[in-house]
Amino acid sequence: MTKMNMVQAINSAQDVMLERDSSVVVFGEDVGYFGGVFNCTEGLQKKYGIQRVFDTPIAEGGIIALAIGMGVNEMRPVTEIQFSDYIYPAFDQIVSEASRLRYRSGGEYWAPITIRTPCGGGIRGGQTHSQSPEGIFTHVSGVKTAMPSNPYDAKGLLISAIEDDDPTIFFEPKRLYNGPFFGDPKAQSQSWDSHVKGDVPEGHYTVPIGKAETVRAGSDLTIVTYGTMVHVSLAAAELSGHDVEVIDLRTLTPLDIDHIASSVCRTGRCVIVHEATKTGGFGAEILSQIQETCFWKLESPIVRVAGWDIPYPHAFEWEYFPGQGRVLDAIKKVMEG
Amino acid sequence: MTKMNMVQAINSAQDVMLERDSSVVVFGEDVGYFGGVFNCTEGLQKKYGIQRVFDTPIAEGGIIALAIGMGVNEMRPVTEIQFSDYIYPAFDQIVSEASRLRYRSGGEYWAPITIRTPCGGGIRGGQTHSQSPEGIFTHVSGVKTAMPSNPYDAKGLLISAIEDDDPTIFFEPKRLYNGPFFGDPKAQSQSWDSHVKGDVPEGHYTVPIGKAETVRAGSDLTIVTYGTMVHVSLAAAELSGHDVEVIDLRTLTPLDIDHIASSVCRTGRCVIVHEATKTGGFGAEILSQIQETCFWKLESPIVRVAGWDIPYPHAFEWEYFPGQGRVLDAIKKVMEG
Amino acid sequence: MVPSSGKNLNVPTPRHRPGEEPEFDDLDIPNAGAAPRPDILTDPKEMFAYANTMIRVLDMKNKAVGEWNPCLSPDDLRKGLTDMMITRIYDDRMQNMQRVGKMSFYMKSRGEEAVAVAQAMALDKKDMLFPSYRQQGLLISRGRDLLDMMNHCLSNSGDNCKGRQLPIMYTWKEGNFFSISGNLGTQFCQAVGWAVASVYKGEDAIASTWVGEGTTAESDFHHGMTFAAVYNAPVLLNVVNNQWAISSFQGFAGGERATFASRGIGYGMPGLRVDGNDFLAVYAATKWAAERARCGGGPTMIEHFTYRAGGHSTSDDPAKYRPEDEPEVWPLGDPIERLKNHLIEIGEWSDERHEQTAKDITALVTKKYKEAESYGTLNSGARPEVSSMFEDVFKEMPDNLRRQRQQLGV
Amino acid sequence: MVPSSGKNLNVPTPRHRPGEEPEFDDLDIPNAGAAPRPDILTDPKEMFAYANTMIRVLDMKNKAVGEWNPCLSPDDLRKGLTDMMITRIYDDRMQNMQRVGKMSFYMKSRGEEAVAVAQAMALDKKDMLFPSYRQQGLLISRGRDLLDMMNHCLSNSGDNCKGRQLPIMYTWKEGNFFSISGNLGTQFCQAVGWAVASVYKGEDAIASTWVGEGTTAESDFHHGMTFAAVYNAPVLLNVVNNQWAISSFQGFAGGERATFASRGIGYGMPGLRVDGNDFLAVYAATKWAAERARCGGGPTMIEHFTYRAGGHSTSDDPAKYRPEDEPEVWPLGDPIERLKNHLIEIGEWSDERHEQTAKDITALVTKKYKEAESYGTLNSGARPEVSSMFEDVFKEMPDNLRRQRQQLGV
Ligand SMILES: Cc1ncc(C[n+]2csc(CCOP(=O)(O)OP(=O)(O)O)c2C)c(N)n1
Ligand SMILES: Cc1ncc(C[n+]2csc(CCOP(=O)(O)OP(=O)(O)O)c2C)c(N)n1
Ligand SMILES: [Mg+2]
Ligand SMILES: [Mg+2]
Repeated sequence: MTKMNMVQAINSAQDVMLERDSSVVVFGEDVGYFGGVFNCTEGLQKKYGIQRVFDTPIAEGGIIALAIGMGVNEMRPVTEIQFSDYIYPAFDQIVSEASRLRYRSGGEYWAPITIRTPCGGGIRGGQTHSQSPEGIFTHVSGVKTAMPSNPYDAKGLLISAIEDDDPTIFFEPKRLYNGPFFGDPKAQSQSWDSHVKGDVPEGHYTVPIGKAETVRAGSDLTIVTYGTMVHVSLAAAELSGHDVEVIDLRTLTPLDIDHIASSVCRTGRCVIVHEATKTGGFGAEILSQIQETCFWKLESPIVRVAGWDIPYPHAFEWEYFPGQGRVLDAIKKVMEG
Repeated sequence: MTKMNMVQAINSAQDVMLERDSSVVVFGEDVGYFGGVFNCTEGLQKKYGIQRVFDTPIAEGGIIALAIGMGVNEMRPVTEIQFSDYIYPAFDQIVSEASRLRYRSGGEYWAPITIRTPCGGGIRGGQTHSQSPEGIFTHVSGVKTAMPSNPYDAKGLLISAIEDDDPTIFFEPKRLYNGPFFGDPKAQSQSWDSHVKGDVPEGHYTVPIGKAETVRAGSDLTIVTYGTMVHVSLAAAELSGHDVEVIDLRTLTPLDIDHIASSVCRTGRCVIVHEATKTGGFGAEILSQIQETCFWKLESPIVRVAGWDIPYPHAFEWEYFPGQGRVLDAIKKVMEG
Repeated sequence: MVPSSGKNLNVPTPRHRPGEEPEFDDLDIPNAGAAPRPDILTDPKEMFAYANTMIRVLDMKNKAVGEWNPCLSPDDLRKGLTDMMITRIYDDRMQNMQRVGKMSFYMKSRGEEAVAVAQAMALDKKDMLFPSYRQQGLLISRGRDLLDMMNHCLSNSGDNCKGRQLPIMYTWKEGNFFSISGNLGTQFCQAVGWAVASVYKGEDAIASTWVGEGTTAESDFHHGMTFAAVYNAPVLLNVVNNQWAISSFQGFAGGERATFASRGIGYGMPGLRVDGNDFLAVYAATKWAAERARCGGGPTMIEHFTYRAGGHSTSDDPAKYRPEDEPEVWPLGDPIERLKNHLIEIGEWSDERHEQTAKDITALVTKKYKEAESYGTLNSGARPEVSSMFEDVFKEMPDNLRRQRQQLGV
Repeated sequence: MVPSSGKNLNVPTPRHRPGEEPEFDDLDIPNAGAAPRPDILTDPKEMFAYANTMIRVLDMKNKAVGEWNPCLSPDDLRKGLTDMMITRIYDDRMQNMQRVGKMSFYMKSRGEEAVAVAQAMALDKKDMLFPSYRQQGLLISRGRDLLDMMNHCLSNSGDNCKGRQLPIMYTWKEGNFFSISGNLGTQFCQAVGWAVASVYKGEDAIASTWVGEGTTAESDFHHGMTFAAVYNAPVLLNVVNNQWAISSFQGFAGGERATFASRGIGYGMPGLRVDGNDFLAVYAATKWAAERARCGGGPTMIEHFTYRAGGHSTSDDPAKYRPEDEPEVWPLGDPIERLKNHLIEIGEWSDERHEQTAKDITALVTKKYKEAESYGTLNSGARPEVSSMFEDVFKEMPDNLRRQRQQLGV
């Protein structure tokens, strides 16, 4: 066990896999010599050589196409899309190709690719360095989506994603890279050192894809959330005066609905929290499945807390960001409702 | 009033707008001399000249970029994406550009573009000529989405979209081009001639964006649906033995939640039907908003009827397609539940 | 805001439309044998001329001439001819079967058979193919059983794609033939990735990929060119310029201003422009590029100058947008006729043998088709298991799909 | 599956890395004045050479020489010089303000000022600009008030973008300056659309757009080139080859194999390669291309060969990936120094005047910045109205946004 922040954990996952499996290669814009704009691949080119960790042209569509072709030829590419706001040029390759290849070829071909991409706001990145586009991909059949909330899960999930024979988009909430974030930009920033999930094994281990985790037990109300909002929700839970259970999804699709449902059916109350814009976000799917499964146990309407239906505005980052206050309001509403 | 099928109605909307407004131009792959692979622009080049109705290179991303640039320069481009399965290469231009331009420029620039695109299955088109990707765009702030279910609405809505100063994606359920379709591929195919919504004024009129329509009144249960599924739902309603209300959304975003909620709060029961894959589809958003608004009036869980979470399989088109049987099952379940 | 009369937008217009007399008199067609054959590792900068000339081997007298003559054995020539004939007869049969409702859709490669067949022969079996939907000749040359191809087109119980794809969107892993995508061009840069992996693995196999000239406008074309250039990937990047993209002529992809082969120049790779209806020229250019790639010389772009003699697909009626007799006046002739005449010219073939071969192929295709129907057609007979439609979305079926399958009751 | 030792994947490597001695001795730099100036309507096919040479006007002795010499008046030259100086001093000031926390981010254009300033001067005010984030010189040359630029960068109550965009992502409709996108390259084909509309409307204005050399790999570059070629749009397609794209050198965009200017060839448009640090050369090439476009000659691609002398942005430390003194040894010098020396050489400027001008500009920038702060900074003082964050998503606010705004209580 070592203390790692999320950048180090993500770096370590790639390191472990490069070491274990010569079919693993790592590439993307600025990931080679430079080690990535967030340092997530720092040192890997030096350690494994320019053949295995390398820079690419600035063409997200080409990066994913290259990865698919390599995947078809028995390799296991790990790609980085520098910001998830820039994943859109690769949309066709992800949706029409990576996600459909196994199906359309009757199982003859597939591409076991991993797409790492930093997401989320809170770093003053403006509307094109803050987006959370996961809800666009959770609607796509054939691709898995994950978003860890801490170093331990990040490493274990990323190793699972790389080892998985299906394509996976691995969203990294960049606001958590250096420490947990509870939603208050003015508060003293924290490091992962003092966090239990900052303890990360140096070697190989996995966190399974498709399994949620209850990160706080409670009996009054269930918060279902993922990524940065896990910490915001935990902080709000603490302040709420209620016995709130918090579930960290970790994997979005396939969704661990059984885990969620068993909690909500028990508490009878639910708040769903994500940073992405509300309309059509993944929260709608979570809400729908809970409604379908737990309807008769629900004691009040499920409430979604999410980003507003607007681009992430640079000057109003904290008015956009669904912080503790908005989560607390929702808890109150659901408890009273 | 003339009898028009949906192709003619769509053609007529463009004709009317080309006639009225010299800033309107129509372009896309094969839309010029040929008149489009579904004939939706037939005769328009001949009538308005090669400068106003023309073919493009095969590059959906380029088509939308061209349209945005023209839109910024005071024109009102109407583009066709040949199949909505091929809209993905234009994803970045639609999401990052058309939808964000007015916002990011503080209102100084905008692009009043319309994107027409045939969607949906039931024509033996296989997985890349059958998709219903609207649920991907309904999550995007800054773009409007519409899907008519009949010639009258198609023409009126398309004129509204063209006249609208915001970008609009106009999904055309291609299975309805020639007649209403009730979900049974073996049944005698019908034409729009005998349908009341096949009566279409020849001149200018609008159907407002953002307004749903109740196409069947009922008191037992509300079906919320759009596109091809309106007809399938109506047929199922007829057979169900219950007094079912059917709402045709027509516009997806902005969603006419007030109209929907007032119905569901009255009936207390709801089924949501769409052809797109279920997980993360627009049905989840509709369900969520109804749950949020009508929770205390709901007498049983809302049920979603949708395509399975798989690509649209060529040989199993009708097993994939959410036909009357699946809608009836849902009605039964909701009535009993 | 009325358009001015003075300046007009340039909207490309093809040379003739229905009702007009088609002619190609001013097409600049270099003589067969005129182009020299450079060393396989020639610097791309010295090869600009190849992008603007046309590599041609078969001359007007049906002789093979010049440096590019690949000097194929009569047996190889006969195999090439026969495979092109199979491709055409197969295509015709399948199109007919679509017309009578046995399948949903079909696309022929009439007039372009030399591209796929000659290239398949010039490549090694281990080389990986990333085609578009109009290179069925690759399968035929590599010996795929027609029965399997038909089963796929019929989406029947024998379809290796399990009924999931449109007809002609073949997959054949055993033959190193990639899964055809319905989305134009997506395979172009994937082929580069495959080739890069081949180098990484220290293997000798190269990749070859194809797009139509219309598809060059898609981003994938640009990505394939860029990534192939940057990593010097061993890959053949083929553009089949058959003059048409559904109803749009090649001017809508930029073909009026420059040859497609000249696109290679800006990426620093050789661009060869080849008479695509000349089996020997296609073969020779492919050999050159393949050898170059295998020797570490990196990618080559090849423009095959040919003509789509049929409709775009069974959904299309070309008489709506081009003169019906345009195919007949196409000045580069028909690839099958030209190779046949060459074989006759060198005394290795005859009209009788040709007739007989055609008959034999027709009989074989008929027999195979009958057999295929016994596995079902789209609308009758056996199909893949319905439950299989939930498989292969992922390697292992997740719970939501298992539940949906149960809901469907299969 | 261990990589073989024999064949290695080609992964481009820059000429030097930190710790190595930078040198550019073998860079092929043609003499100033060497390139002839063709007629503005020359057939692109006759212009291949321009893509591989370099248009240069200012020679080693600070003289303007050759056919491309635009013969600008001393006043114009001084305006160019002054605007480049303003750009640089403004940049430095803003970068400093970012360093002390007054704004979130900044990007300088150091070393590349000639590109934007000379091009703005060579174009008409009515021409529409679709820049990347590194052409702030366009705004300065067109006379935008520095106060407005600063207000934008501070996201304060005076920001015309209402606090929605990162610093440097300017919008200025009045100055025909498009809204900068954070997504690389997206403006390239939009500019073509604008230009096409201009023709359609019968207007005389043309469009000009810019991307960095790294961005040429994006699909938008290809779309811009293709659509401009097909519709013969009156547009200037500029590639600013400043050698670096964050940490990746231009080899990762294909620059090791061919010049970026030569990309034009395959699309049938002229590709001009220009010494981007030579104000006069940039001006002259732009004038040529603009005149061509206005006369119906269609698009021109221009590669500006220059050097990004600073870091990529305030988030970047170039010392991590290139020798710290690489900028100093860049053989094409500094654009401001070169134009200054030319003006001195022709007796129209002096070191003293230069000093004084620099001082005046610094004072102006300081004054403007002080004024700007009175409108607020990112972290203190006035901001745009919070409620405005819900505006302009659509022209009219839909109900869902109205409700969300109410929920936020603004
Ligand atoms: C991304 C995408 N856009 C549009 C289409 C529809 N489409 C199918 S084939 C075709 C024409 C392609 O022409 P070309 O590339 O010249 O190939 P050819 O058919 O001539 O072999 C079009 C537009 C598609 N399949 N995919
Ligand atoms: C679509 C997209 N991908 C990635 C990025 C991240 N990014 C911002 S600037 C940059 C480098 C661009 O280099 P170049 O085009 O050479 O322009 P320069 O910065 O040198 O002016 C990258 C990769 C982005 N903004 N947009
Ligand atoms: Mg073609
Ligand atoms: Mg650069």
